[in-house]
Amino acid sequence: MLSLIVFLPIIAGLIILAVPSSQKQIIRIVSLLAALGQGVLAVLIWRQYDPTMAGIVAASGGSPFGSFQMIEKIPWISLDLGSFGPLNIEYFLGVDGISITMVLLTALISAIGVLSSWTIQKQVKGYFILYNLLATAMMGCFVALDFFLFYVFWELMLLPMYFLIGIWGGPNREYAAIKFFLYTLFGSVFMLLVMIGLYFSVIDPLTGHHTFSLVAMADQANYIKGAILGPDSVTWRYAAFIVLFVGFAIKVPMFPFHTWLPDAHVEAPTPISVILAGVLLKLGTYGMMRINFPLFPEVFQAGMYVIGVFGAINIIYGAFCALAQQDLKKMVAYSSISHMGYVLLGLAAANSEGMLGALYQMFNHGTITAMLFLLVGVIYDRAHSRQIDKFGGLASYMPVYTGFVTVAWFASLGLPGLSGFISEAFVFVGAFREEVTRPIAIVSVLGIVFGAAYLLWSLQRMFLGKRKPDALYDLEVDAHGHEHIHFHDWKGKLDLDARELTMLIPLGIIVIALGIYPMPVMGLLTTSINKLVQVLAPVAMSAVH
Amino acid sequence: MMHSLIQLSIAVLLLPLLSFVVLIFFNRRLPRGGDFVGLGLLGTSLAISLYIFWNVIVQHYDPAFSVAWNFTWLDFGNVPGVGPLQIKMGIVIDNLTAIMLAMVNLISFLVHLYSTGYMHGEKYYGRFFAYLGIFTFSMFGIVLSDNLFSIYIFWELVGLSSYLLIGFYFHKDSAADAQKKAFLTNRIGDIGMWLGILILYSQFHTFGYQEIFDHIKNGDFHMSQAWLTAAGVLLFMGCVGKSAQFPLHVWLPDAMEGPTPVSALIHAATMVAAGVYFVGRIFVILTPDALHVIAFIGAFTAFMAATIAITQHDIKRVLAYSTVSQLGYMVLGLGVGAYSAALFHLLTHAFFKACLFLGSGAIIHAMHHEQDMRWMGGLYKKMPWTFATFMTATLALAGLPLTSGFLSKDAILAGALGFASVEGGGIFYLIPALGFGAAVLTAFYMGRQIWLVFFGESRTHLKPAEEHGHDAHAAHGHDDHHHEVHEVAWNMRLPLVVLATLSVFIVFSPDPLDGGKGWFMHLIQTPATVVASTGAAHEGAGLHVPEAGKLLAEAHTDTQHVEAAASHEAEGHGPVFADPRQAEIAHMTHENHYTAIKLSSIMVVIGIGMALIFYVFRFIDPDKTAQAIRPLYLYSFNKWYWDEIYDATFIKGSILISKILAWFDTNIVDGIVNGVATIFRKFAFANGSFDKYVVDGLVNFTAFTVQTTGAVFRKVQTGKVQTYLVMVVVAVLGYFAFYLVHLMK
Amino acid sequence: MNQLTIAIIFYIFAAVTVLSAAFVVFSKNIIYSAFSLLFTFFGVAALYVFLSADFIAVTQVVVYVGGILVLLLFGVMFTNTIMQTGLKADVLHLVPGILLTLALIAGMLFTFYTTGNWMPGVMQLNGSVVESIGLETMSRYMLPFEMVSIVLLVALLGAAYLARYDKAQKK
Amino acid sequence: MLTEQLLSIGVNHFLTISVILFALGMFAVMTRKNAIVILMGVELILNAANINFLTFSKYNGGMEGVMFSLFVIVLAAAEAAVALAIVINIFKTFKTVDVSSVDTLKE
Repeated sequence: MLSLIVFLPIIAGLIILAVPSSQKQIIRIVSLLAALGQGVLAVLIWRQYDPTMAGIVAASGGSPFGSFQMIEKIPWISLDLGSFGPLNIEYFLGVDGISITMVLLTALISAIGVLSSWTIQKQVKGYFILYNLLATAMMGCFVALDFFLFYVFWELMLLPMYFLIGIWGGPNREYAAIKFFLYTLFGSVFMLLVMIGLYFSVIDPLTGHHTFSLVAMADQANYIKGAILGPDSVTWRYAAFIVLFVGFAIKVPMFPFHTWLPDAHVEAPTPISVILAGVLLKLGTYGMMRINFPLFPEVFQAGMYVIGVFGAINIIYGAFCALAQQDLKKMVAYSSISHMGYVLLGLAAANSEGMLGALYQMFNHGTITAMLFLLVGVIYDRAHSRQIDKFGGLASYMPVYTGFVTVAWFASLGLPGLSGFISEAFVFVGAFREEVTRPIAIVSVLGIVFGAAYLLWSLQRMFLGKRKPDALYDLEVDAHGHEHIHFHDWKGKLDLDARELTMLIPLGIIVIALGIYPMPVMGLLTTSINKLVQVLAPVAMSAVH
Repeated sequence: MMHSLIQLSIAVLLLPLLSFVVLIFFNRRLPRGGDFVGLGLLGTSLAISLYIFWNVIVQHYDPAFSVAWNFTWLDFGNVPGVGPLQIKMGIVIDNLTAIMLAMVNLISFLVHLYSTGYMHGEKYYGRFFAYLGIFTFSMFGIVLSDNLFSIYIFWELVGLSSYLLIGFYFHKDSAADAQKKAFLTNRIGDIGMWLGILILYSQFHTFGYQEIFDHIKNGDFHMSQAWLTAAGVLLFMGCVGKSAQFPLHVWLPDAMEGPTPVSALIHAATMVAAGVYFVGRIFVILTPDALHVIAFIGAFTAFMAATIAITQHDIKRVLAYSTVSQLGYMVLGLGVGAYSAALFHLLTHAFFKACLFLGSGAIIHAMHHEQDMRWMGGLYKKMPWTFATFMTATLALAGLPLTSGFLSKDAILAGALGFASVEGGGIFYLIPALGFGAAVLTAFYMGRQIWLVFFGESRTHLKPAEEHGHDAHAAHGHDDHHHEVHEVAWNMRLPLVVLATLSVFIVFSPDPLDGGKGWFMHLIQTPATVVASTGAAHEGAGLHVPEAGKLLAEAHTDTQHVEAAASHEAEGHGPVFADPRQAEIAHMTHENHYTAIKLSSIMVVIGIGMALIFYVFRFIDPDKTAQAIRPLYLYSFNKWYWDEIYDATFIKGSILISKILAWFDTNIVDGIVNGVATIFRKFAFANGSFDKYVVDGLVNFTAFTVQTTGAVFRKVQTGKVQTYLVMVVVAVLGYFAFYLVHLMK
Repeated sequence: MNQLTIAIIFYIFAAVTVLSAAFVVFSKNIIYSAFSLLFTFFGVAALYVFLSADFIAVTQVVVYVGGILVLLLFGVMFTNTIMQTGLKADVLHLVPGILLTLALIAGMLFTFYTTGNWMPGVMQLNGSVVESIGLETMSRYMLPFEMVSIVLLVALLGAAYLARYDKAQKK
Repeated sequence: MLTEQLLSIGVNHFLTISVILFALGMFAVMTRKNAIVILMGVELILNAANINFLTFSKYNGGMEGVMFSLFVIVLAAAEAAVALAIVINIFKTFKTVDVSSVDTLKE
């Protein structure tokens, strides 16, 4: 099942490979079918999933795979390295509460991405092959339970992203692509080192050999005394944690390592921006929750405060930078930096509310930001520019579009009744509950105001008021005194057309529904999160009272 | 099993939402923009909430009445360190809820009715009713919700609907600015409120009022008392934002950019009062320190706003500032512990202020969107209905006897006096002083307004031509030629009449001088505080408790007090409080009741007298006076320059910071990155081939990081198989060397 | 034949092999290296005989000398720019190359001799292996044998295809 | 003793020769520009490998080495054919057989 959902896009990619590149429509439809198939499978998995099983670590006594579900575990590579002993890497998939939400998100966003790729005209075949490769890699990352496998998917994701930005991107695409590539590779190189270090310090209780299995790694009992990352080599464990954290933080992206994001977003085509913000950023925080924190809980407890501080910096700093942007897409990019800061803050709290808020925020940020980028794409298609000051008064002429923008913008600024609010709220609830992170939470609350500030300001400048004198669209008044506008060389429908609506409406519904009643998603999380909190932070339990 | 009232209240809650959903999607397809949908649904819910009112208030006439219901909204499972954790949402219906529900629903319905006339011919006519729908829904939510989380949700939702409605004429830049300003200012208040909620949650892991109160009562609050005070003040910040208290009052006057019915509904009667309602809800957890803060802010706001109101020209701005001032009264009332008085004022004010706004709307409508009072005048014979109702409401606002306003305002002032005397005078007498000062000013500016608008001769022709019609907005159907000013149609007149009737004393109390005899004061009684005001935690208490005791002592000595106390019981002025401080205040309030009546009546008379002197008999020419005290005049006319100050500091400041940070981001942070990249290039140039230099740079970079010699690696980058082969051989040799060394050992 | 003569013959062939191989590698003229490669192959074939793998030796002579070498010579003739291109590559010059090679030889020999002395096993191949090769080919190594034949076929076809006279280029 | 060693032809002798052959072939492949010489180097290397195979199979008994060397020879033939074809194509395209000048892939 999981293998199917992971490799379905690849299969589609192979089919596309066989399709002559002139048959653009067929290619598109094939990949759309693959994406929809993924969606269906995701829903099936969701239905089969039993939210009462925790996952995270090996269930004490119970199944050796930990209480993960839909396990697929077969030996993949096993070599005899002579004096090093056998190297056995497993093809090990499984889901728990943390990954299943991400699986749902990924399936959703991939489908949306395919739809929004419909307008790509340049080298359609190559584009969709790469796109499907990317889809597989993302899905794989979220279900892989073997560190090596995870790493493979992680790297596999890098390649198509590089080309998708570097070939189908905007004017400055090579720069952006290289930057993205360098940054992420930089992170993953260290991840590789840590991975090997972990391999040699963990013994799988089942086989008695070294293992890459994350489930085994997440259980501190399996670490060998005196091994490089064994329980007693404190220094190395700290180093490993930090290095690993940086590796993931680059993907998040966390404050000092965030500069690839705006460039990548500004240059990337709309669907890729959607994927990037919708799913790829989540991989960073997901990696932290799945690998970084559970494997080094004691280091994490020591580092909670620092992580929280970085989260706060992300929130405030991102909001301020967004406030200053003239390019709408860049503003949205910075806004997602700010929003990922909430995730970091929630993780730093290391209690159920915070973690739950963080994970829920990951999901919501996925949907909301996807919406934001789609909407930015819509206006960019029409005006071929994203300069906020070059519009004004659009609300009078594109009411439907304005409606969606309003929903998305308000969701993003955390308006109650829309999903963004609940996650942010519980991030704060969690962060405030801990003495450690309380001051950080108090500071970060400012982010709410500035978030509202830049969003409302851009909303006003683009949609409210009157047409700016140097606006990018022409205004004409017909005989009846009705005003009409049209963009230069835009032949399509002025307001949202059917394709754009089919992309936006589902997202909008999800955003609103999850804002009103979040249990459908939260219910999946709670058990796993509580378990994770137990693994992570015994201190969290003593912190209250 | 749900109580039938609960089911009904849920219906009341959801009907406006339904109206919103229907109208927002179908307003273009429905005839008349679907206003009948809004009206119909609101009418239904009005009927229901009146039934609830009847049931709660009239049938069980019981101060302690309360029905509650809740359901599990979020289930966090078994949270480590907390145990099973669930977030509940729920509804609580008590007297206050029932009254608020009826009030909000009534005014909302009247405004719907009124808008069918006022907004007629607007381009987004249907959308207007949709917005009214969602506003009403969220307002009901605030009134009904039984926990801090849901009230926060609806709190922000009313913010949203206010945002939408202020910006209803979004093509006007002023409106767009105003709506943004309103939302952001409220947001600032809200984060304070949110932090307050967090403080309480972090202790009790629940949002429900009742649980929190019980926990505090049982002394489960494990942080220092200062945190509790902070929680109180922070929660009050929410009210500061919503109810436009100083320092966040600046948004309300600008909010008058919205259509007048909106100003009446949201920015006079209901939403702005929500802040007061909320503070009332959490009244019991407020520590004396927190109450002092609240009292001072309220008093200051009341006074400041009144001083601003006396010099404004725009008819709606005058009313806006008077609203701020009146809200200040209510907050003051809460601060001084005159809980029921404050909420009483909330109710009465809602009616007469809504009446005033709708009246001013009628005038503006009739004057074709002329809002400047300088160009009005002599309307009383042209618009008799409007005049009559406006007059009644004005008197109520000014607080003349026989009006509802008198009862409530007097109760508040009495409370203020009592409070001051209990707190031991000194600085605390400032509060009633400011209160009375505001009373004078209120009477004055209302008198001024009445005169400028209704009396004298019409001054429309005086209006300078270039300003002419400059307020009229393009989307509105009316052209700006002057027709004859005429009385408005029935659908706009009826609300005025209803509201005016509700501003008469008899509705609330049989005794025109004492609201305490009325049903309201009986049903809404000051709840006993749950925080221990004595003890080390609250140093202020340490001071005043002894003298409170002394007061009690002498009070008991004089016999006249005893029957006072008896009558006090008889009149049902609430229980005798366990908490000495509250008991004292309640007692002294009663003592000061008649003083307050006398004083406030005098003040009102003074105020109206001044108005007459200035504007009616023209003993003193207002303009000359203005010239004489120009700096003061300007200071008041420019609203104490708050906007300018905020703009210079916060707005400009944050934009500046954002610019700096953006620069920092692109030049420093990114600069470092690019700097590293250029270092890569330096290595890479050695390899000759240009287009792959960054990649080579990366390879070299990794190579250098693993400390292999640069020279060999430059060779590597020739793309020749042979080179790689050489590398392999070298590596093999390396292995041999290693092996050799191995053997040596 | 006594041990001595065997030794002498062995050394002769060894010398032939090595020296000619060296000449192949070091000669400036590609024709010469091609021809001296011939001797190398012969020498190696002889060594095969010493290793009592007569069939292999024959195959060696037939395939290498008869096939590969001829191919090589054709290649040389065909790309008749022999004199023009200096043989030395710019990657690694002669001296470092030689040094590297010597180092390689030294390293490998060193390893050979230090990783234990190579005791001849109890039973050794003696006499001709032709028969056993036949048996093995038809029994154990059936599949590889077929595979190899297919590979060879494909390779030759591919070679022919690659090297065929291409009109498109001439135009 | 030494003479004894020298006279009794054993594993080491063959190994030594194969080593030398291998090294020479390696040298050719590493240093030569001319594709054909490189090919020759490859052949040398293959021969060296063969010698090893046969040596061990002789002194160890068993036919594996023999069979394998057989296959090696066949594959060598195939390889040579294809390689030469490629070289000729390269020559057709670039008018040279200098491998170091054939680096179009770089751009």
